[in-house]
Amino acid sequence: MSMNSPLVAEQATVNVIMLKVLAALLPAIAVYVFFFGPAILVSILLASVAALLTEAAVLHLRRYPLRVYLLDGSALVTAWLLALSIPPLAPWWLVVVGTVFAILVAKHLYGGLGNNLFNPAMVGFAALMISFPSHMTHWPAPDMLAQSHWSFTQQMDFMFGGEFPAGDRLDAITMATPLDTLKTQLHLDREISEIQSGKIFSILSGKGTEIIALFYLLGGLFLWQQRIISWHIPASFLAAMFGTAGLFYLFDPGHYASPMFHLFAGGTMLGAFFIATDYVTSPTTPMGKLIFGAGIGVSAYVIRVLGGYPDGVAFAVLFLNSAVPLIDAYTQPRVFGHAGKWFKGGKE
Amino acid sequence: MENYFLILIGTVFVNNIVLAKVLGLCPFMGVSKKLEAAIGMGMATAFVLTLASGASYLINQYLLGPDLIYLRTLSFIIVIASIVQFTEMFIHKTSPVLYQVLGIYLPLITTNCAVLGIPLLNVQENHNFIESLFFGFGGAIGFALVLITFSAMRERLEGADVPLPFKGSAIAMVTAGLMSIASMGFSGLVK
Amino acid sequence: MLNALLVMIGLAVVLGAVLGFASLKFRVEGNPLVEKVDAILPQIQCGQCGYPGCKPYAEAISAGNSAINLCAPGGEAVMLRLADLLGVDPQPLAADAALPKPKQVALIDEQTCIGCTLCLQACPVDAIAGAAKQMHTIIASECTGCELCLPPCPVDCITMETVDEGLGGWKWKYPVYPISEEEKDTEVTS
Amino acid sequence: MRPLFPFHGGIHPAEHKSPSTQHGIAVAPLPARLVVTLRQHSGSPASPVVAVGDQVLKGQLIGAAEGLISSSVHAPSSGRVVAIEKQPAPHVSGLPDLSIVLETDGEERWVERQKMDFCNTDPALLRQHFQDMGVVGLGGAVFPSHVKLNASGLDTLVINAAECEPFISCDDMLMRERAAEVVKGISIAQYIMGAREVLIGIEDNKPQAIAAMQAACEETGFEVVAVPTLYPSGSAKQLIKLLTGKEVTSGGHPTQMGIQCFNVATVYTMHRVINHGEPVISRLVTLTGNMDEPRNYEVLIGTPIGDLLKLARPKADTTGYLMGGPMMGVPLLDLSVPVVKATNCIIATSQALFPPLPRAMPCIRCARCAQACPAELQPQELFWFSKSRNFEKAREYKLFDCIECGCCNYVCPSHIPLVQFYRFAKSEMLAHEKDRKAADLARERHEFREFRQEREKQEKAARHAAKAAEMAAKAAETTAGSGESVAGADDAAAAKKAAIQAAIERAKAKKAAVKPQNVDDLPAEAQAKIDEIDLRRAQASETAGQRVAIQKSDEGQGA
Repeated sequence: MSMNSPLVAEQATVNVIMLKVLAALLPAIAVYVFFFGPAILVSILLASVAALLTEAAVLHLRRYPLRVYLLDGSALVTAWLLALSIPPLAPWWLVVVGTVFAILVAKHLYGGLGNNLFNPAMVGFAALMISFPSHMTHWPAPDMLAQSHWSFTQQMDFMFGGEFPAGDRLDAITMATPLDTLKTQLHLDREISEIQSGKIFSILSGKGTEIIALFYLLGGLFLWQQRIISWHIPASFLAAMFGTAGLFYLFDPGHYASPMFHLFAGGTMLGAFFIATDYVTSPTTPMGKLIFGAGIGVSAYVIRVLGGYPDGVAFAVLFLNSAVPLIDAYTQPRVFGHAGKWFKGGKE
Repeated sequence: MENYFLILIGTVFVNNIVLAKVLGLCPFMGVSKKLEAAIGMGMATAFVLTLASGASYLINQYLLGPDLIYLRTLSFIIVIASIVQFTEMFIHKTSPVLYQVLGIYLPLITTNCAVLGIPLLNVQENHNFIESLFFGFGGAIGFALVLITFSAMRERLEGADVPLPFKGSAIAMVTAGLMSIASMGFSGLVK
Repeated sequence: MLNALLVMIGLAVVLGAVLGFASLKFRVEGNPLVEKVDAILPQIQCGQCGYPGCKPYAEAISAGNSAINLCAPGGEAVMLRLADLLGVDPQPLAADAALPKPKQVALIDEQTCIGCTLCLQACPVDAIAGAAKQMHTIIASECTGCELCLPPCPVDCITMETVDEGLGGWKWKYPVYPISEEEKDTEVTS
Repeated sequence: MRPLFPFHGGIHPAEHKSPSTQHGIAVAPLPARLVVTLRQHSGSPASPVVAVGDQVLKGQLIGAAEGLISSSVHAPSSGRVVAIEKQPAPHVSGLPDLSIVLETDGEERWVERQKMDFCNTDPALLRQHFQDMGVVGLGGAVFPSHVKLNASGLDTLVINAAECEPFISCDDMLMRERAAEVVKGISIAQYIMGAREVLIGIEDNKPQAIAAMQAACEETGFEVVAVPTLYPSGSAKQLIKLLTGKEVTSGGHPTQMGIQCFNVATVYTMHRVINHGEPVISRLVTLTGNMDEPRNYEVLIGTPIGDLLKLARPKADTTGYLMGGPMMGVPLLDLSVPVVKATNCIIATSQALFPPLPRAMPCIRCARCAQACPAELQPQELFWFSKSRNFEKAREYKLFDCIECGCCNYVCPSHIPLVQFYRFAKSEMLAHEKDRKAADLARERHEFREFRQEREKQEKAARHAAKAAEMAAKAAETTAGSGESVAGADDAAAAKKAAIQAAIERAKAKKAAVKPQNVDDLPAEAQAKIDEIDLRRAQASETAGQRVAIQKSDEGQGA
């Protein structure tokens, strides 16, 4: 053992941090199961196994110690976030392809933990979104709204074999998400209030989904309380999303949904507390974090409302990921004993 | 006014010249190893592009007219080459290090397909003079923005534990691809 | 046809005039880059690069006439710094290039020296003191260790001695630590 | 209550201070051998002024300061000089350093001690006196105090008694037991620097020391300030910020803003020097950690640490020893190294006190280090650049403002040896700086040589021209005889060649004759020979120096 100082340290480790992140997701997953059935658990399991196997294969190729890196928990976080981002009844290979792509391309081509530039889960999601758009939009309806109820084995048959129960159609159990509904209906020149009277909508955003979002928020607060994430990114993300949505809402409430709806719809909460706060792919300076979060908030809103995709969080995160090194370079805080506020790109 | 704004947003984010149209990859890969060089290159290209789209519009409209369409590419190239030459002399005088760092890529702005592409697209889309300037400027800003963020990423990557076969240009290409995926989120935003 | 010719000629004249003006206005005297390159070179003045000294080599690099991997004493570090300054790809050092050596100074065996002054003439930094028919000595603090005085000596009385800098020359090593408990021998050396 | 100005970051590791404060300060017995290292302070090492075999008295000057940033060393006890040679030193490199070895006679005979009436002495003389008496900062940095005292009309004199590192308690005990003397020392520093205000910063985990100091400071106007226990409040810059709200500029001195900071143990030695005439020959050392009897001892400088440890009796399961605290201390690889002026604490380590750190993982950029950094740096970036040897970038991100306090290392969940990376990068950059200076010198000399050659060529040409003119004139006088002169020149050349050849032969013969002698060297004879060569070399380099001077003056004329 090296005797060079310092010889004492806090006992925190990387895998404890990662395990806490996973723990913070558990309540939301429980609620997810309550509203949408246990299929999501299978998705999560699939993604976890695929992520660990891919990681193990790469580590083996690079002759890195397997046990240490597999146990760090980072691959599991990626897997869980990806599984939670894609429709639970998607075919099994969709989850697997996305996870393998995320771990292989976005994480290990860059050198593994700590070296990647883009959030692996979101890279996997975006790749799936671009390659298999139709599979990515078949979201199941919440249990109370679905026209027919499939048993767990029926769901598994569908996920693994693509077989419907006799006489049933996919439409019977799926439904457009609130965001999607809003977008398509607005194109049909209907007013927001009229659309939101639809049965999928609820007080905040969508039935079921809003409760899950609430639990993501609670999980995020737990992480904040545990000092695993700082408040900067979630706060500026949500504030920017709220602000932008608010502006549009004030401008034309007939065609733009309320800011509260946007906070609890789609991937906003999951993105703000679990995805955008990924250490490796977010800025490290407080000012940088604020810029980063605000950038995601604005772009996510712009993409989900004005762009072509149903939700914008994933793309917004990736887009701002690419700006992280630049943001870091230009938001360096003042160093003790130096004049001036920030030094730009290393020069005063 | 809204039209100009849309052109600007469109060229910077949605139809980004590098990420969406995949033009101008030579300087994009070549001058992105250092942030400072990328900023210099971005500024030089922005200057050339804006000037070139304005000048080429004037030439196309008033000098060539409908009769001499076949001279379009030729005369555009001459104008671009002169502007590049001018920029090169200017940079050589004002910042010798930047001149050396940009090296061969500075005169190669001439053959940057983005620089010729934008004036030709201007003609194709029947932009008026102001629109042409905005289109050129927007394209240049888009190029510079992507180049600068990309170079900052590459600087970070220098310390990364990238597997040997992917070190250097390979991982840079992967990164450019992922940036392109990210920018696809904006598709459908304008036009 | 005539129109076309006129247009092209007109363009050429106007642009030519602009460029001509610019070339006068932005004329660059000398090459300020030489200084920057010269500052990187180790100034051993050994001539192993094939140029008569560090400055001529710097000039050749700045003019783009020479590879950046020729400086043997500077080794990889200097090559990388040059590559960084000039924004070019690093070039591997020649296979027969000497490995970086610890700092050395020449030492004259004063028993053997005949005072021929040949080494005085060879020394690029005037670090040898002495006069004709007197024994010479090396001013160690100014010797660059270039070895240029070795070949001219007719009696082979000059040897290279490695300098022991003691505590003053001690450096911290690159930290090496095991990346796992069970694999102590696999170590991250980046 | 004085307002405090907290510095950024900081950590609070377990203190472990109480074991060593259970008993009062004890005096360590006189060892048989004392090893006085000549490099006990930052700056250039002292040069020995005694010879092997000399008898020295306690407190006698044995190593004199060399230059401004240097300090003297004194014999810690009376006895005989037995060696002046390289001895193991408590340096992290484990490299030996030049030291004077004394054999004590047990009589403790003092040199004549001269007290001073400092109030009526010129501060400049006092500063000189401190250098001669070996007063250096005893907080750990051992910077010569006379340099730091060189300012006047100060606003604030900060006395650093924070003692923020875990385990160490020597300053605490000093203040508890010798508060009055410490205060006398403070008065001396205050007088020299003309300080308007004196603030004594003590961490609030030392209530007894605070009480003692407050009692001693009554009627002096000095203010004892209890500061929160937060490592590294004992770092001078951080303590100044904490007490005054002012930040010492990077690369600047606190005196530029009217502040100076001294360690409490340093001002105590100032008191001993002025009021007792005693040079710095002892200091308090905390012996603690995995020991049966942890305690503070007054120890003579030069006492071998191995001897000292016997007093505190390390336990059987001790894994190693550390000089200084666990955050910034130096591992002791060899227990024969002596106590030096920087030795404030010796810790015996064990598995229980210092559990092995979890394995290092890649940096995940969590930026906990940035939150803990008291210098407000971005340690994760500095690590990234140091790891990939990107030193230019590391410099841009202000690596040299890093105080190596280890806070980043302490909080890192990946347990990366961050400080080691910074030390590595700094030492590489300093070495590079040194190379660059050498290169600049070489460039200058090379350019001068080229200039000289050019000038000589011109002079030669001028001489030739003059000679040719003369010859032409001669030739005009006597047309015959020119052939003869050419032949004469040939003869001269041939003669010269022969002479060189003869010299070479002689040299070869001499070499052959000399060689065997060197092989079967008798030590005394060899020593004599080496001395002779050294002497000659010294003379030669002297002439060389003169030659350089001549060249320089030539250059002046040439330009």
